[in-house]
Amino acid sequence: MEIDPFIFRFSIFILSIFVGYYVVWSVTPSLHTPLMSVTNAISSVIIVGAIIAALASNSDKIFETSSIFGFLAIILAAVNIFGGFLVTQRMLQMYKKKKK
Amino acid sequence: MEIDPFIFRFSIFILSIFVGYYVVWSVTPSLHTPLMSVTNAISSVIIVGAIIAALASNSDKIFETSSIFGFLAIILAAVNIFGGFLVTQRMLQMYKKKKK
Amino acid sequence: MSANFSATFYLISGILFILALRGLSSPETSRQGNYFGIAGMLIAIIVTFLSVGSFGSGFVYVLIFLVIGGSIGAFIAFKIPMTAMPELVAGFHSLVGLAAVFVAISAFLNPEAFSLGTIGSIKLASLIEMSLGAAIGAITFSGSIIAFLKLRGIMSGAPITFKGQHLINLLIGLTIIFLIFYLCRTQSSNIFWTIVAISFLVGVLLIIPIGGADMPVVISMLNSYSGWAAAGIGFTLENTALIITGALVGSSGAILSYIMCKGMNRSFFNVILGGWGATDQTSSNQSKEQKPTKSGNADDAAFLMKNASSVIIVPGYGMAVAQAQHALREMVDALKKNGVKVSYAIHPVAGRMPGHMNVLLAEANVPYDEVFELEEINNDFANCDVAYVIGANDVTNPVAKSDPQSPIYGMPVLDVEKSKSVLFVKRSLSPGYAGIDNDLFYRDNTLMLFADAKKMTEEIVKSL
Amino acid sequence: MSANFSATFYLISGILFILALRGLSSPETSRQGNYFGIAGMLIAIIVTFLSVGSFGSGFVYVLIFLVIGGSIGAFIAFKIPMTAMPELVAGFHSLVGLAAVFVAISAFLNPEAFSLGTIGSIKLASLIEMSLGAAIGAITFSGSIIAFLKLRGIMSGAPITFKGQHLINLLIGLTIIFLIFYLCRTQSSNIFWTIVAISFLVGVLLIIPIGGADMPVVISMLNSYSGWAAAGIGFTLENTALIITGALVGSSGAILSYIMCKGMNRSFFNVILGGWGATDQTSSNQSKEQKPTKSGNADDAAFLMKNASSVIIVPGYGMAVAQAQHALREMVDALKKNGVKVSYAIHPVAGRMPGHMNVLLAEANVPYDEVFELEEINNDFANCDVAYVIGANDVTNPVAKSDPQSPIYGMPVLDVEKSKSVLFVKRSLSPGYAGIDNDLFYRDNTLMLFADAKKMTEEIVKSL
Ligand SMILES: NC(=O)c1ccc[n+]([C@@H]2O[C@H](COP(=O)([O-])OP(=O)(O)OC[C@H]3O[C@@H](n4cnc5c(N)ncnc54)[C@H](OP(=O)(O)O)[C@@H]3O)[C@@H](O)[C@H]2O)c1
Ligand SMILES: NC(=O)c1ccc[n+]([C@@H]2O[C@H](COP(=O)([O-])OP(=O)(O)OC[C@H]3O[C@@H](n4cnc5c(N)ncnc54)[C@H](OP(=O)(O)O)[C@@H]3O)[C@@H](O)[C@H]2O)c1
Repeated sequence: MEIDPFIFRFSIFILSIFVGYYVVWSVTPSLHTPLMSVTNAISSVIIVGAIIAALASNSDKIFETSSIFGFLAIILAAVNIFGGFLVTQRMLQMYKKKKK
Repeated sequence: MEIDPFIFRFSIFILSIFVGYYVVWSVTPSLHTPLMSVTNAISSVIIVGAIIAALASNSDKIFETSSIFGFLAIILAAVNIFGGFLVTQRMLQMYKKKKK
Repeated sequence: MSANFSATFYLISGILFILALRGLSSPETSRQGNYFGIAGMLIAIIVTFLSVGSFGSGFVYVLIFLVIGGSIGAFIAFKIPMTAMPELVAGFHSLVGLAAVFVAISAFLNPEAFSLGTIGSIKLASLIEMSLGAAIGAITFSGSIIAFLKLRGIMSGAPITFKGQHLINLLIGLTIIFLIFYLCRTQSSNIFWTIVAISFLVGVLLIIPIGGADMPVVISMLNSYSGWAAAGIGFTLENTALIITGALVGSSGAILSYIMCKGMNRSFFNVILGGWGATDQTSSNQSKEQKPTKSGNADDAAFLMKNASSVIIVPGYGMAVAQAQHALREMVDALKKNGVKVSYAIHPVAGRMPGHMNVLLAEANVPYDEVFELEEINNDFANCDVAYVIGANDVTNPVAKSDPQSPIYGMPVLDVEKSKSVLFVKRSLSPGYAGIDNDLFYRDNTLMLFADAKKMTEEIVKSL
Repeated sequence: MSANFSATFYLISGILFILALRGLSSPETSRQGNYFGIAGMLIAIIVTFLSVGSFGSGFVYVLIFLVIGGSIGAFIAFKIPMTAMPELVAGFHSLVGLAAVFVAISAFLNPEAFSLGTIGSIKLASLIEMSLGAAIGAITFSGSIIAFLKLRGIMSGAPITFKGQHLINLLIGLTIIFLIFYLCRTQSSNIFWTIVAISFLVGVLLIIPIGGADMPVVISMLNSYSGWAAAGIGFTLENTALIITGALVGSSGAILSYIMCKGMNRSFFNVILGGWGATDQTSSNQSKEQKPTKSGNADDAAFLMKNASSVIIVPGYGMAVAQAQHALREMVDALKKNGVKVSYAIHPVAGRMPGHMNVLLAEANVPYDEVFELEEINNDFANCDVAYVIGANDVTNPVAKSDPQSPIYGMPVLDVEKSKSVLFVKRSLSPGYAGIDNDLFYRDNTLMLFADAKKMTEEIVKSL
């Protein structure tokens, strides 16, 4: 009577789509540009895969073909994470200053 | 490395709360009364537990203490299911007739 | 049937319930939403049958009981007048609570059936979930019964208070927690039964001090609680449909309570601890100091409205009591024939439950593009000739805007006083739900029409 | 670290991402939302470190590369001018795509690390997910690069079309599907590399026929795709955070594309198949038949506005091009000192990306209670003395209301023509994004101010 974890993950996926749908529609139109940059930033959570790839070499060598791709992916994702969150922060900061 | 199914269920629970929050706020105020009756109807999905309880007697007897409670719960839940959905339907029907 | 298969279908049924609520975001999609809900329920029931898998005589009995319960439910659903919705919801609600108690009892008596262990050695987590489920279910049951009785008028709506009430409730609450703890250690069935019994008592004690008029908030709160209880039982039964539904119902009840409390500008605790209800009687006596009012009859009202170019109707609880919605619709039709522009203004907490007025107007076939919410229409009173206030009181009370001492201060109200003249249809000068006097009755541009809302409206129709 | 532990934290990080988007529902909560996002990312990274659990020299390199990438990102984030947001998003976007490709490649080369089987016998489901992830990632990468180049002006914005384009794309698409199928049978690495290579090509081919101005829709679409790809990789890695995030990003991109298409009253397919972009050039020539216009200079404009009692500013893409937002703010300040009531009207698709104008005005410190959306302000034009249209064109074009033949027919537009006089600041009579002539230029109550938006605005400030 064990349930396949895939079904749970699928449930999570479906519910997340509902949440995404509602949460994005509730974003005020004037913040649509920050929305684009912040979704860009959070989509770099793919770095999780990159770290696993980088640290899991079969041999003793740190750099082998597969892990090099991991390290490259880390750089790319890191650019996005820092760039995305910081540029969003910069934009949102401007929305703050206006209130006076 | 097996993940406890409870964690998945908990994830589903949390995401459902988000979905519930958004989906209920998006209900138009003029339909708040049907909302009350329909949530009442769907909460009788507890009938699932009632059916299991009614059909799972240990002995050959169909009616023993535990299953009797199950059967009683079935009646109560059934009143709710039919009553809840039908009264909601009746109300919503009225919202339709208006459009002319 | 495999566990994967049923898990998938329980997920589908949960999703269908979500879609059912989603449909209510507009009247057009709402009926489709209800069908989704029905489909979700059907799927959940069928899948449960298939996964239990025994189609013997027990199965036949299940069907029989389903049909019995279903017929009763259907009968009630068709017979109930729309004005009785608040008590209907309360009544139905008590049934869900009792069903939850019964399922918990059954699980306690026969844990193997739910794979929760064996009698005398039920899994700890399940035992906690099950006793909590039973307790919350029992509170929901007896609380809803009291709410039902108060709303139905079988029991007096007046709050029943005695000294040390809150202390006693607190003590009983602690006792329940202690007993659950003890139950986990001993697995004794006596303790389990005691928990159930005491919980029934708590439900009664919690609700009797709350005034009859506060019942809608209470119902919504109990609704929310029962949702969380259902989710808890969903964890015990490892059932996705129950978990999703529980969370939906839990959110829904909480949000509706919040909306009601905000609409009344009161805190939730204030309602639950019996704040306002208790002052109902006294203040209604205080307000009886005689100030001059202008009162009129149906002919005056008909004359005023016939010659108006725009009229705004403000319905309130009194319209529901008098069942005046059909007469009102006739009156509006007559006015429209005379070329008068008529619209309806609905305050978020007019009546006794959220959306109460909307359902009644819908029943009387009022097109919903003539019905406006507070924010949409409040500015229009200034340009309107006559405001016809039928059975509403608190939702028009300007004291909410002017007097910080008033219990309803800060609650948004309809600015009826801004219209050229105001007609108030009510039976007396007695206050409404909040128990406070309404300054508008004594204004120059107000004409009081003392009568039952339905009778007065019918007379106006005749005079038109 | 146990699987349960990390699963719990990945859930938390997913929830934090939800809260990050939720924060954007109002400017007040938006910064807090961003912190939630950062916290979610931090948790995801730390939990991954802990669950891999090897803190050797590899770990040090990971940190080094993180810092390198982070510094580059931070540098870009601080240096980029706000007007370059569209291309920045496109550029960042290509990086996410490429990162997804790299992760997929790495998983293919070293499946054990992800427990997906061994080289040559990777689990079927994983193989499909991984090759789809790589393909979508590659398309995202090269597509975003083209979008970036077009937006940046490095590559001509003109659509590059050739005969049989759609057919070729279709064939290549089918080839990829066939190759994935073949890969599943043979597990050959050559085929995997071929898939990746062809996908890069597809990204280029798909985007070059789309006009530069349509890039925002394309970016949003690619954003959505990459979300679904991330969710797919989430299933492969059995990672809740990735699944939740993928669904969020997927929804977000899809909804924004939808909003943009609806704002332009075009279908999504019309955009993707290069509908409008292709007609840009031709129609701009057609419209050059000389009709009389009234044109003025800065002094005329200053005079008009100084003597107005209310002015509505309508910014558009030209303001972004000219970076005129700061000058505009100065102008408005000067007007306000003269007692003129000024507000800003923002069309949902003014500029080149959703919310584009809002960010620019925010940058120039315009208080957001002076900025109104189309529905809020459209009725106010009738009571307004001067509409100052700065670099906007299509969003004011009345042809959308009158001519069913027009490509923008049905798109909601700002009713600037209803104001007493209209000032149009643009460099020429050439059309905007939609490539159609604007009838307003030739109206009696229109005064054209031919100049760069920034220069003109600065001159007006001087004259005030
Ligand atoms: N809607 C909700 O969700 C909700 C929930 C909880 C509490 N509440 C509260 O309920 C109140 C609703 O305000 P409201 O203005 O609708 O009602 P109200 O303030 O309670 O006033 C109702 C009025 O109707 C009159 N009335 C009663 N029966 C009548 C009849 N047969 N014919 C004519 N008039 C009749 C009563 O005056 P007479 O006795 O003189 O006739 C009374 O003053 C608010 O205070 C709100 O906070 C609402
Ligand atoms: N916002 C979005 O999400 C989005 C996405 C995709 C597409 N679009 C489309 O973009 C268009 C936006 O409309 P819009 O009214 O903002 O812009 P527009 O219709 O594209 O017009 C922009 C105008 O600005 C003028 N301009 C350019 N540079 C200038 C400068 N330096 N100084 C002064 N004027 C300058 C141009 O005329 P001159 O060359 O004569 O100066 C041009 O007519 C809509 O058609 C919309 O459908 C928007």
